[in-house]
Amino acid sequence: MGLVIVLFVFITLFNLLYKQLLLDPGNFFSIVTDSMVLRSIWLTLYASFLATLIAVVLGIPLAYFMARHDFFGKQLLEAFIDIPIIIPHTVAGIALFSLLTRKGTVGSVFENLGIVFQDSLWGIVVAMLFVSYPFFVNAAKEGFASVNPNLERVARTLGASQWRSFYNISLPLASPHIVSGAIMSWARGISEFGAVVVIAYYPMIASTMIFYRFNTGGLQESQPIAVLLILICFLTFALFRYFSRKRRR
Amino acid sequence: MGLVIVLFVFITLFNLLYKQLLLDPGNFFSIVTDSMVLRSIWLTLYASFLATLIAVVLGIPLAYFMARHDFFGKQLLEAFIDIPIIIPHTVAGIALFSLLTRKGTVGSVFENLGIVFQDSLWGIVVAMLFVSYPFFVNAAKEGFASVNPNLERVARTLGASQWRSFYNISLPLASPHIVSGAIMSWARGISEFGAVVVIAYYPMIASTMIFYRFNTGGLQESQPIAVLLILICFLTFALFRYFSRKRRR
Amino acid sequence: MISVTHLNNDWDGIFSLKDISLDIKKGEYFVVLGPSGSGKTLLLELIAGIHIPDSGRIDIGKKDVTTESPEHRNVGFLYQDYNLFPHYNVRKNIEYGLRVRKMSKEFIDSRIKELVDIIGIEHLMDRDVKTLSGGEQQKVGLARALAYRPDVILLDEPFSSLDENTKHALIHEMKDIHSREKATIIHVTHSQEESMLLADRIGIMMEGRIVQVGTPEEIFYKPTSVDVARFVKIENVWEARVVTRDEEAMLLRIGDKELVAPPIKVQKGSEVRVIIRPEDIILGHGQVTSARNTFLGKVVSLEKCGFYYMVRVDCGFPVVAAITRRSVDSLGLEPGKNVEVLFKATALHVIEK
Amino acid sequence: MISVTHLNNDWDGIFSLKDISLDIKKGEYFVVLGPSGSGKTLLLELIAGIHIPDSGRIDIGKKDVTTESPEHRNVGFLYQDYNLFPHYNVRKNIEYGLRVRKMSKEFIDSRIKELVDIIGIEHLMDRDVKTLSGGEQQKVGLARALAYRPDVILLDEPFSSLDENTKHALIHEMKDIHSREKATIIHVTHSQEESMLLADRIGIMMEGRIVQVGTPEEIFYKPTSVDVARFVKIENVWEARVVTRDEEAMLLRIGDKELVAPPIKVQKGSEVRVIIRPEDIILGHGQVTSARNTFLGKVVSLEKCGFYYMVRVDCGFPVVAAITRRSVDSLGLEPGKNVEVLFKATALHVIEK
Repeated sequence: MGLVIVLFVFITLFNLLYKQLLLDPGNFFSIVTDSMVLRSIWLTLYASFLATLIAVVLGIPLAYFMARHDFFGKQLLEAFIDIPIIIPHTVAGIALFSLLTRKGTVGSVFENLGIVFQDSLWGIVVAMLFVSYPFFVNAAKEGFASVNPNLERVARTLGASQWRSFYNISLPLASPHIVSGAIMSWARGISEFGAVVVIAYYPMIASTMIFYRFNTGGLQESQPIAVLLILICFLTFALFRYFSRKRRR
Repeated sequence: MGLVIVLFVFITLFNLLYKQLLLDPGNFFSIVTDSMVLRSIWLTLYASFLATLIAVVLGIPLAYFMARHDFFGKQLLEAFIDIPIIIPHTVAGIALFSLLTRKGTVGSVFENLGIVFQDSLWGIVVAMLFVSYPFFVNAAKEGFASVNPNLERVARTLGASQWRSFYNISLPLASPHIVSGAIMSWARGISEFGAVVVIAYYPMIASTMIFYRFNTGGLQESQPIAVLLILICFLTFALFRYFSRKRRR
Repeated sequence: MISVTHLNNDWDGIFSLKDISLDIKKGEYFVVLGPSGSGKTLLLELIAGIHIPDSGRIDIGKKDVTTESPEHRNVGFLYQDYNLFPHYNVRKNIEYGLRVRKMSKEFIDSRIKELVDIIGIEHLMDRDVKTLSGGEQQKVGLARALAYRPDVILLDEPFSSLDENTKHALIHEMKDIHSREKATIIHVTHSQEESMLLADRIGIMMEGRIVQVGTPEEIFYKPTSVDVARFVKIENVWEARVVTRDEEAMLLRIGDKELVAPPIKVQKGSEVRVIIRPEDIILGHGQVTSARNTFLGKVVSLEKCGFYYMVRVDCGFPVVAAITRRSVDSLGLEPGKNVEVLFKATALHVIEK
Repeated sequence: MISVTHLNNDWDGIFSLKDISLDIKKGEYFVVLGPSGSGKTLLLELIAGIHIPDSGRIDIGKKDVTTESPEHRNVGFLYQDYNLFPHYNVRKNIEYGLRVRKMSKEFIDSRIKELVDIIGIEHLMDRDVKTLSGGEQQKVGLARALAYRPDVILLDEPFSSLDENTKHALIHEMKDIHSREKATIIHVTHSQEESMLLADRIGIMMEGRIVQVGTPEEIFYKPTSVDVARFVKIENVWEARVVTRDEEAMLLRIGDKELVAPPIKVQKGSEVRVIIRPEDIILGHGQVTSARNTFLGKVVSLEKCGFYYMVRVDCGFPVVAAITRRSVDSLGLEPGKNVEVLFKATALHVIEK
């Protein structure tokens, strides 16, 4: 019975891939080789990569600290980290735009530094970071939590400093979770539309491009881009599954 | 260092709430009492509830089966269940629209049954179901997996049938996971924009309403709705945290 | 009562059971004793119906239940970690089997009262199971399995998660509960101590096979193979040759020594193995004794082992004797000293090679 | 070598240590013996520096390390589940402490070779630690902790996750390794057997306090309190009154019976407790003996306990004697029969009430 739902996903995607790749490959290739489309896809992958990089650098210390310590307000902090998952995407966009618009308090500070968010790469990166970092932090936290703290304690008694025991023991043992969290966060960034479209309609990321083409040219023009994105996502996802499986062993 | 990111979320949301609720409450109340806005919010909550209901009914048997059995192709099935999480939202919208449009194979079958997806409640529900059910199935699966199968075996030796041991033992013990999975799935439905907007721009759900107001009236008209939605999400989220905490105990 | 016939099961190639046949009598306390990984839990799960065997047959009462589902077998199962239902209190756990069977309220109450008295858990009845200690959990699990008077109770290492003192107390209670409830019990364990204290009969299980079945006396004093002897920690296993044999005794030769043993059915000249427990060997200095086998030896080593000493003596063949601290003191034993080694012919157990 | 002075620590109110003082000598094998939940692991973690005590002081060598971090204490720690680094092979695990200390390649190689010979794990060196059995893991964990010759090795229940046979083999190896490595060891356990076989000295820990420190002989034969006597399973604890007392002996009265015991410093007329191990009690029929304490009693019950019997005799006061199967047979003991109970005055241990 539950398979109905899986079948539904399968048919939905198969229907699209079949139509494009087998019934009308000519149209597919002409549209996906359009340089505007390719540029938007490249921008999406690149912006999401930057967002993930920031999430990894800022997230690892936070995840490690939260996995190892109990403190007053920890649950509140966990709640705060999860908030972006459940906030409607356009709401997140409005919130970010309100803060970072050139007229806003924070936005004007950044403008003086030469960084503009509205309709720019940085706006896209910030929107993607906002919606994707909880996925990274939670995965990394789970990774560190799965490492028995006694292993680090033993390393300490063996003569390793706190930093060294982290670097030799916890980090490598948590790395499958960290890598799969980073891929998840990257994929989440690629999939975002609502938050990005509010803060930066231009330059167009792939989701926006699909939406734009759908509104101007209907399915005919939007389906090929959708198919290309699905193929890219499958690739990322295969990577993700590979690391998840490794993690479970 | 990692707190930068949490601070960023906090400031983003606080900035928005502060502006609307304290600096300009008059505008806030006039806009959020607008009947179009209220109708769109009600529609969002209702459609997401329907999507969650379908996910629960179809998802519990699937989750239970997957938690209890190892079979050939299980990992492929798990991958299929997770796909909607990583597919870009507008892509999901395009895929669903291609399948369910009145001219499509499946869409025309449903049209004969009197069910139309394009620009209708059912389109919204299907889009929400597509993006939210993996959250439910994964949570429920984790819930069933956390119940020691020996408990059911003991119940069987004590004379309970397979169905009764499921109903007496596994279901109640997994229920905190199931409830929090359902809330998560509901919240995910509420937050969706990209998939819904492609298949059903009308009737407008809250995300679409915000996007529309943002494009026509700028921040002035979109911020109040965003604030209202944030407040609703916080409420759902508080519920979610409550059940998660209960689960951990 | 319970009979298992030519049972075979292969479980992921890790554990497997090979041609297991057993007959367990009504009211018997039967212990399956074997090292970990020998397939003991799997045997219980097959009897309970949690898995179905590849081949062979299982009868409970007079009914063939080989492919019957667990709820129709009327067995009670207690896993190693007891598996109480965590969302029920103690009373609801114990009542579960009776409620499922739709017994009347009166019957349930009177049966529970009776059980609770026997097992001594009246004070626990309204407790949350998460607050119970290991020993308390075990008692509640046992009560739950006994409640509906199953034809057989299956116990999977019931003492292995308890600390030493709790274990000893509960072993004695288990014996009492068994006799008061007149239950048929199959108990699997790797602990010789448990099997010795509890079993009416013991089946030794090694690598998926039952290699010997007998009373504790037979198992621990008369193992039928060297493997079993090793497992029950008999180090005195000597290779010998039969010199003469009549109705009453055999004369055996080990190296250049001769010893007298009870006769078994073998030819003169056959190779045999002689087995004797270290507790049955006496060390002394010129004592008057009825033992016909007396040898002079030299103490090789003394090893503390609990409150006793294991003394290794070389008398042409290696002998290990278990001696109390008192005897070690009064004989003044120490490595290098001479000592007399003696044992009764009847304490020897001879098996064919 | 290691000294712990007035250590106090409260750990979430669950485990707490109360005023612990201990002095452990260089090369000593010291066992902390106590029931589970008495705070033993916490004590080791305080010595290792994993937690900092609320008050008190810890010295290792001649250095006060009370608030020092673990990596500057030079201790070796082996947790109950060994905690080998799962992403390193056996060799890298063992080398870790030496590499962190930046020892030369030559030194590391020669030290590892030496250790591997002593512990007997040469064949394991290139194995993935996930493929090791429990016993093998324990050996590798021990080698890792010994590699850099720490001032003290801390062992937390090192045998509790092993099966019985592996355990016995490894206990003997542990003794050997201790003497060959000349290591100072603190070993915590709840097993009397381990402590008896391994300890130079034992500290009994109960509810966060060290209640008695002594040699195994002192602990098991001369407990200084009723609690310790109970813990080491001495049931013979009799309340008595001192009738007379001189340099050589005391005459004690239990009910209407009198017995002779070695003198302790108490007033005539004081209440005392008399303790004797069941192994030190002899049962007989009119034997000639040097025991000055002889009583006539009636057998109450016989209880099998391993290969021995615990015989309860009522001779006006309750006596438990541990007797071999041989003696039970030759005396024809059974409940209701009369028997003589005798024990040497020197086997009695008297403590003030």
